[in-house]
Amino acid sequence: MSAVTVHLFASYAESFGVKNLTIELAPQSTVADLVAALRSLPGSFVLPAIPRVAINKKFAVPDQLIRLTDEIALIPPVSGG
Amino acid sequence: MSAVTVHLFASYAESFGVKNLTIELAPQSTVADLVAALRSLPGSFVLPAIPRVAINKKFAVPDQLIRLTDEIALIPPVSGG
Amino acid sequence: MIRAAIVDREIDTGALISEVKSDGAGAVSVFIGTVRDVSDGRGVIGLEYEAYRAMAESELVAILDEAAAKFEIASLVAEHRIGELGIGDVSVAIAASHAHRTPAIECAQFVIEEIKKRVPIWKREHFVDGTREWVDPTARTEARAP
Amino acid sequence: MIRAAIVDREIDTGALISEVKSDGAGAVSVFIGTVRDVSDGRGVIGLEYEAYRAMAESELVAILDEAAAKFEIASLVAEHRIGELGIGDVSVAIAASHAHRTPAIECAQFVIEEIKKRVPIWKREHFVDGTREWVDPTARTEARAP
Repeated sequence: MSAVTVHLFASYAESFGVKNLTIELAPQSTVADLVAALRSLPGSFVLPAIPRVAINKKFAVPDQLIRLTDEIALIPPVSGG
Repeated sequence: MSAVTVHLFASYAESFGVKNLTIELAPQSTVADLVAALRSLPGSFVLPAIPRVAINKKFAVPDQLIRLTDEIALIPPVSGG
Repeated sequence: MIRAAIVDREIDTGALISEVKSDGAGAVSVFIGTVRDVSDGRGVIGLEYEAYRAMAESELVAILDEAAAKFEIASLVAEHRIGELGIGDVSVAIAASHAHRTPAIECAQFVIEEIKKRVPIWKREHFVDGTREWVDPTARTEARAP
Repeated sequence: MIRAAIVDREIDTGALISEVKSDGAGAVSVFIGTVRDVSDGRGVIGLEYEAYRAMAESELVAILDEAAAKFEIASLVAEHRIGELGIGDVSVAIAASHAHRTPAIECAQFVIEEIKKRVPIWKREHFVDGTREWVDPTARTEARAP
């Protein structure tokens, strides 16, 4: 098990009550595994069926592997413009 | 027969060599009659098959009757913008 | 607020934008036409616009009225410049505001398309080779500019 | 020339327009998003934008690169403001220039649509009744603003 930091923004930060979460992940974990782990936390009701996740500032797909050095962020529905 | 003044612009003024033409028209003449009369003049080669005519600052249809008090203009293909 | 004008001075696009902005409008769409240095493949050093001014003004007003009704636009202004213009000068500017973006964008586009179809204004290009020619858009080989 | 920026100061739309103008471009299309005084039927007194700034900048650059390739655009700039904004303030501005009008217009429209889909920026509205809420565009009853 290793810990990764997940950055939260806007409504997600509000719901989880923090701007960053530390999550323990097994080796070879994917984005989908990360999302599953997040669902056990208080405030996770805010997450839609398939939340958008960014790895190293790019949108990631669910089966993408997570490396310990990755910059990980959960992306709420965007509302810029 | 009565005379009406026809205003010319841009390429039409250049081709006819004047900014205004005086044309003799029979009573009850239409826009189409006016165009037919114009075709006998030097420079009329510039006119397309159906030149646009404006009566009192609005585009006119070929069978529209011309009154002596009308403001009449020939409208070359527009190129504003 | 709807306003149309044929002008023989510089067009201030910033002023047009300010004019259509409002607290209820979330989107402003602006179209600006400028004088290009090339036309139909030939070098241009400037141009002049002639208008049948009274009719051009009333046609422009008619276009804006149609556009405002079609897109439920509250604020729409357009100015077309006439006279002698240099390369880069603004010949036409349109600004439309709306609560939402799609009607604002489609409105400004509609207005420029209609201007090019039916406002009695004519462009005479001054070419690098010294010749001057009235533009006939019905005879162009290139996509119509701008 | 392509330029994208996330800024925490006022957006100068006139400067953006000047930036994309060129002697070869006959058309400039501009889209400006401003803060409305009403949202989803509720009175708004202001709002704040939060961004995942580094990603927002790279996504905005990616959108402009895609747009420039798709519409063969030479000059395209976009700025999105973040932080606290008041009613009428410009939140986003896009300016695109092209030899011809249709690609310029479609390019600016493409960019605002893509920004609304995938640039990680979030809006929190400050309502007249004192509440503050993060906007969820996937849950709106009204057409999305602006």
